[in-house]
Amino acid sequence: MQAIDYVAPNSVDEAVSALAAGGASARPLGGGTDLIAQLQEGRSDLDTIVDVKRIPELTAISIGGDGLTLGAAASCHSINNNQAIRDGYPALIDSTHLIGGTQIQGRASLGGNLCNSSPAADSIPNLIAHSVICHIAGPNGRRTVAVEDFCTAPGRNVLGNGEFLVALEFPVPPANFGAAYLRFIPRNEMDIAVVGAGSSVVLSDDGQTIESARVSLGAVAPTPLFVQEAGDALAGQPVSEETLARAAELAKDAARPISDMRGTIPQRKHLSAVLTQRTLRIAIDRARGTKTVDELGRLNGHG
Amino acid sequence: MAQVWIPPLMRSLTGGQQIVEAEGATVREVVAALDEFYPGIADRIVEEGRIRPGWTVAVDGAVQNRGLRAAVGPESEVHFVPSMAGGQASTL
Amino acid sequence: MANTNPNGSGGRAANGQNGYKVIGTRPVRPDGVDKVTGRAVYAADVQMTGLLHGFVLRSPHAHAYIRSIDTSKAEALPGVRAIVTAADLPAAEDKIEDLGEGAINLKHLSDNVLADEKALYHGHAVAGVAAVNPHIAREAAELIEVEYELLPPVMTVDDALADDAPILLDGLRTDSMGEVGAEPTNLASFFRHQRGDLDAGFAAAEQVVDRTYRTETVHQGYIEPHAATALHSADGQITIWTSTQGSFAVRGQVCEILQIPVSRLKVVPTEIGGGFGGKINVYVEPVAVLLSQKAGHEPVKIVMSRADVLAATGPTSGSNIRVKMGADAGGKITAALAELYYEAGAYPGSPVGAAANVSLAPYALENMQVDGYDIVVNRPRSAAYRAPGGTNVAFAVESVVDELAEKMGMDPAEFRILNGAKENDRRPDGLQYARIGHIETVESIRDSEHYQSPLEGKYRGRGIASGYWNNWGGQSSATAVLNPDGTVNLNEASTDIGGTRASIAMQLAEAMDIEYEQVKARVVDTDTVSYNDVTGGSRTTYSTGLAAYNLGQQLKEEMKRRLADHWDVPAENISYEDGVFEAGSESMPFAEAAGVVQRDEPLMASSTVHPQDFGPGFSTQLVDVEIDPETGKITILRYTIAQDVGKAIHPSYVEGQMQGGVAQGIGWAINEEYIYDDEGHLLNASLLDYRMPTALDLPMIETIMVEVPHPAHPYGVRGVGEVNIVPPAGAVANAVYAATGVRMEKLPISPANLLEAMWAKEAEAAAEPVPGDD
Amino acid sequence: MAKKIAVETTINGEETIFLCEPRQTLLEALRDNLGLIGSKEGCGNGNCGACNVLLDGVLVNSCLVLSPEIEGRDVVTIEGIAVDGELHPLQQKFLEHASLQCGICTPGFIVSAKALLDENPDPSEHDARLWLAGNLCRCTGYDKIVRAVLDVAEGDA
Repeated sequence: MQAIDYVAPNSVDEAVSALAAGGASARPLGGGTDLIAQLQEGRSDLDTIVDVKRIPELTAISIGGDGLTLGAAASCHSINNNQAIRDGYPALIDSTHLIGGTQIQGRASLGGNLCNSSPAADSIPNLIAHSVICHIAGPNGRRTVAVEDFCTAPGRNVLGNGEFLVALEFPVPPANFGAAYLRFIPRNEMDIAVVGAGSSVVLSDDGQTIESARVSLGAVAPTPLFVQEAGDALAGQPVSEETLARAAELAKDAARPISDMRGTIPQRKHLSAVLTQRTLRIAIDRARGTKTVDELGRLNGHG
Repeated sequence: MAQVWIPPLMRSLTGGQQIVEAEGATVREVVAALDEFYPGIADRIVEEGRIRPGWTVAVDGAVQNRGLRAAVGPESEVHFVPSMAGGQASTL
Repeated sequence: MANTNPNGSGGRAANGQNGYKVIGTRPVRPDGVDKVTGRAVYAADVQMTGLLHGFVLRSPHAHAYIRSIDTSKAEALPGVRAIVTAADLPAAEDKIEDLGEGAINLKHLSDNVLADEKALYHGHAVAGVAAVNPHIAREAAELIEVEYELLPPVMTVDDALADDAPILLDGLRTDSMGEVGAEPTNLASFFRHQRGDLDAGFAAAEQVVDRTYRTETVHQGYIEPHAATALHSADGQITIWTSTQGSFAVRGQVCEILQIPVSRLKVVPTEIGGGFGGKINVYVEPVAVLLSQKAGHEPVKIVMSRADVLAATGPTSGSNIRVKMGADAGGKITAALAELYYEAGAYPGSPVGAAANVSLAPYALENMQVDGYDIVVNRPRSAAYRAPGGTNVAFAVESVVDELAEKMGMDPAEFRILNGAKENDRRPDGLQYARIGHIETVESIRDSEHYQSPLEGKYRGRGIASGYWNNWGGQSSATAVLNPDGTVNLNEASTDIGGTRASIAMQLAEAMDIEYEQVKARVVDTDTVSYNDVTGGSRTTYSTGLAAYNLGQQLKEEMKRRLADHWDVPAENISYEDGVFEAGSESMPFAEAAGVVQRDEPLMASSTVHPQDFGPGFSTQLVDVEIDPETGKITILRYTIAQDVGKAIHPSYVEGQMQGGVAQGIGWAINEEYIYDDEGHLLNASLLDYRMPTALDLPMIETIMVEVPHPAHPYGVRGVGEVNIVPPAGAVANAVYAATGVRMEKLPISPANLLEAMWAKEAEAAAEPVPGDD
Repeated sequence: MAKKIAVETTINGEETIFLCEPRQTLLEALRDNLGLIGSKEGCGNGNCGACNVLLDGVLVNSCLVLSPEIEGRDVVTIEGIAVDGELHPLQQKFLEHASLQCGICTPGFIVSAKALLDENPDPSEHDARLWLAGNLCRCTGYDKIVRAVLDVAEGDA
């Protein structure tokens, strides 16, 4: 690893200054599970590491009437152990429980997962399904970006020089809301998604009609893909396997994967449909209150 | 006389015979006896006074550490086979 | 005969089996506490004053001439102490020597350690750097400028044997059992086992199955990366501390590569974090020695990164295998043919010879032929991996056997029993079997609760497969020192990877009729005992155990002789039972006698052995799988292994070997593979993308220890380490067929590969005319 | 050569100050600067678990923590698992069940298993396998490891 300077600011303003001073060769450090691995392998050429975990706002978790706000560096472990999140946002746990193994979850954060901006990131389709708003701080103050607009290319995103992600804001879920994230991997753990799918639905009060839906895919495009047409096709439709299959086909059509060592184009196209349909089923069950977070291990092929 | 199993790739030297008989109290003597009937076979089996590296001799089912010096009985069965050291076969 | 209980009891409890007191118990190993507390010293843990850190620069290309190496910028970096390249190695002779595990060409051995004219694989070592810390060493390596002239990569059997294939090694000629070809080639050797009349055999068959298979390169996957520290002292004496399966194998190789006499080199084996055959060849050791010498005789430690381990060490061969088998109306196999094409990596020496021996070994065959081809390709030089070559070929053979049994309408276990090899049958190389336990392993599986229980549910299937491994004897040396308090220090040189200090000490304790706790076993360096072969070939508990048995006999006899003198009675009057010496009215417990017999003269014993009558091992395995038809993913529902273990000295460690081999075999079967791009770059050199099984990928692995004692060992020991990895891929493939109707013809049976095969089958079914009522 | 900084921290209950370069990972500092060799490097990028330690009680890969990050925090390594010279029940059960062969992964497994039992004293076999999935073992096939962990869990109940 190349020599680096390490700074650990205590406030957002200090962090902005440190990052601005370091310029392009400075980078915020959250859980470090991507960044330190990249440094170790010589894949990242940085001079300054700005550890943002000493800034209270960055690791705070606040959940209440106005929704959920996650500090960008809050660890998956702290999310997994938060009963209010498990109750209120069970689908979120789908992601935080399968990013890396247990010890990765001890450090890895959703903010880091988002900022690493891998097309295969396990949280981003889920964040899109949840209509998350990204709070960004930088030399010009604060701004917000819809999560589906955050990533711009593999490993790239909207963060400008000196900017960093402060928090993720989850709007209060409407009534009869349900969501789910599934990924496909060859092993049962410790793997990068071949395809990931995050879906959410809002059902009618009787649970029979899909009022609105959001569908998102990972690892099938240069960025996590928000498949708006699939959600649109579900809106106003009765809950049925045919409806879900149609949405799944639209997701498959939207997917434009490459073949690489983790998967082939036909496999990824096919899995886009399979996982979309499976996540929609779970999201509907959750919207109806019939599936709990504790089943998620099995849902993700851990059974 | 000892029964010597001829490795398939040397059977051109024995006119295609799979098993031939040869006299000898040691592998060295057996090889010498073979070479009288089937000239050239000793060169294929022996290199620098030892069994060719990567190959070994088995007498009566057991691989012989003593190589050419191993004893051969009147009814013995002699094979020349690729040696298996440590589980990994040497392949010439 | 069968033991499936994992719970053990320590110490010396009479277990009622054959009257053994220590053998068959489950004591804690002598190195156990150090290993659960983090105190055990592995190779990377070695620390010493003045320690420098080494790093090895590796080729980014699969096949290239090295035109020049400029180290000037690297040398100028502060903190750099030495840089070496192939130019620092003595010229090696292009000749074959028996070193470590089998015959090795010295030029190839040397070139693999530091590439000379050519880089032959992505990851091939090119230069070594020593610096004051590992970060600077790595930075310096990046400053070394190497000029390469790229050549087309030759990545597979088919590439290598193509008419216009680029030639990897200029001097290579095909050796067909002593007959050497004239033309440059990538086919290093060809051999054949053949007996009976193949054509007549196939003509007599009612059903014939003829299929071709492909398996990918896989790695041993030990969790400890290679690491070594070398000190080249100012007086010329050299010491290497390293993680190895054989300290004498390291000594032999390093001395040949550096052309130094063995008396100048001491190899100290540290604790070893797994090997499975991959820690026999030297990689960083000679480089560390050269760096130490050049850096002013300071010690140099080189610890490989995981990426380097995967790119440059140990993998075992990918292979193309054809198997053809026929059976008559009664279900008897009438003829069998196997053609084995194994990728050796950059230098000759794939395990195709061993594979040939495994291939048809479980079956009694009158008409058979096995052809073996050893082929060089631009991949890392292959190394032994647990029953080298066996898993590949058993996948192919057991798939064909399963298909043949199905065609004959026979239960696959009964088919194996009908055709199974027994005592006096012949193995593929023609040698006759002594007493073997193959049939017993099949019967144990057939009679198991697992086999007898129904497996219900769609996309679920059950598969069975058998496997053979010849095991090995090899040379062992050990000494035993009798302490005056009745304990024994056992010094042996077989690296302990899975508890062999315990299993060897137990045999000494049994032989001497003392408690296990009275024997203190330790692994010593190459200056302390005589030559000792590697821990490999399933030989350690067998051969080094035999040496320990001999030590026990020697000590006992000498104690009797000295006690006879002490009591002034004839030696033949002395008896020794239950730990007590007796002669008439005289009696003395062992511990007291140990003091008495050493009042005038100390007592120690030494033993060297080279047994050549080693008992082969067989295993039969049963697996239930479930397939997700939408994703092609396999879940292993249940797994049972039966293995002929001869006699289980320490049953827990025997079970551990069985379970570990199965786990590796499952990984090989379903996910492990080297993935290269078109230019020959290894893409998945990490434990993220080289997917070994996690705890979540496996069920409990049920073990049935079948004990058919090996007649040529005093305790009936057969090697137990390897045969367990032979059947899993075949068993899983057969289970996948039962679940999906798809016969997989390649490994791994990864989700992508299985999904593709299921799609192909669907497409085929759709294309076929519907069976009509015409 | 890069400048070193002082890090003040608590390791295995002892307050410690050590010097390190910021680029040194916690794993490197533990092993090379502090002589705590029990944490092992199997992969260097968080995929094998051999270097696992507890950081403020939370299981982490020490290869993916920079040394300066532990300023003021609490680290427990394998060397801190046995208390007052008495083996932890997990260490004892690993020995009894023969849950180790080569032993290189064992420290990581024991630290991980301790973290599991701290959070979930009565895990199912599935819970244990899921929790331990980030710890690779190549020797045992996990069977005897999982049995040891479950045995300790039952022992606690």
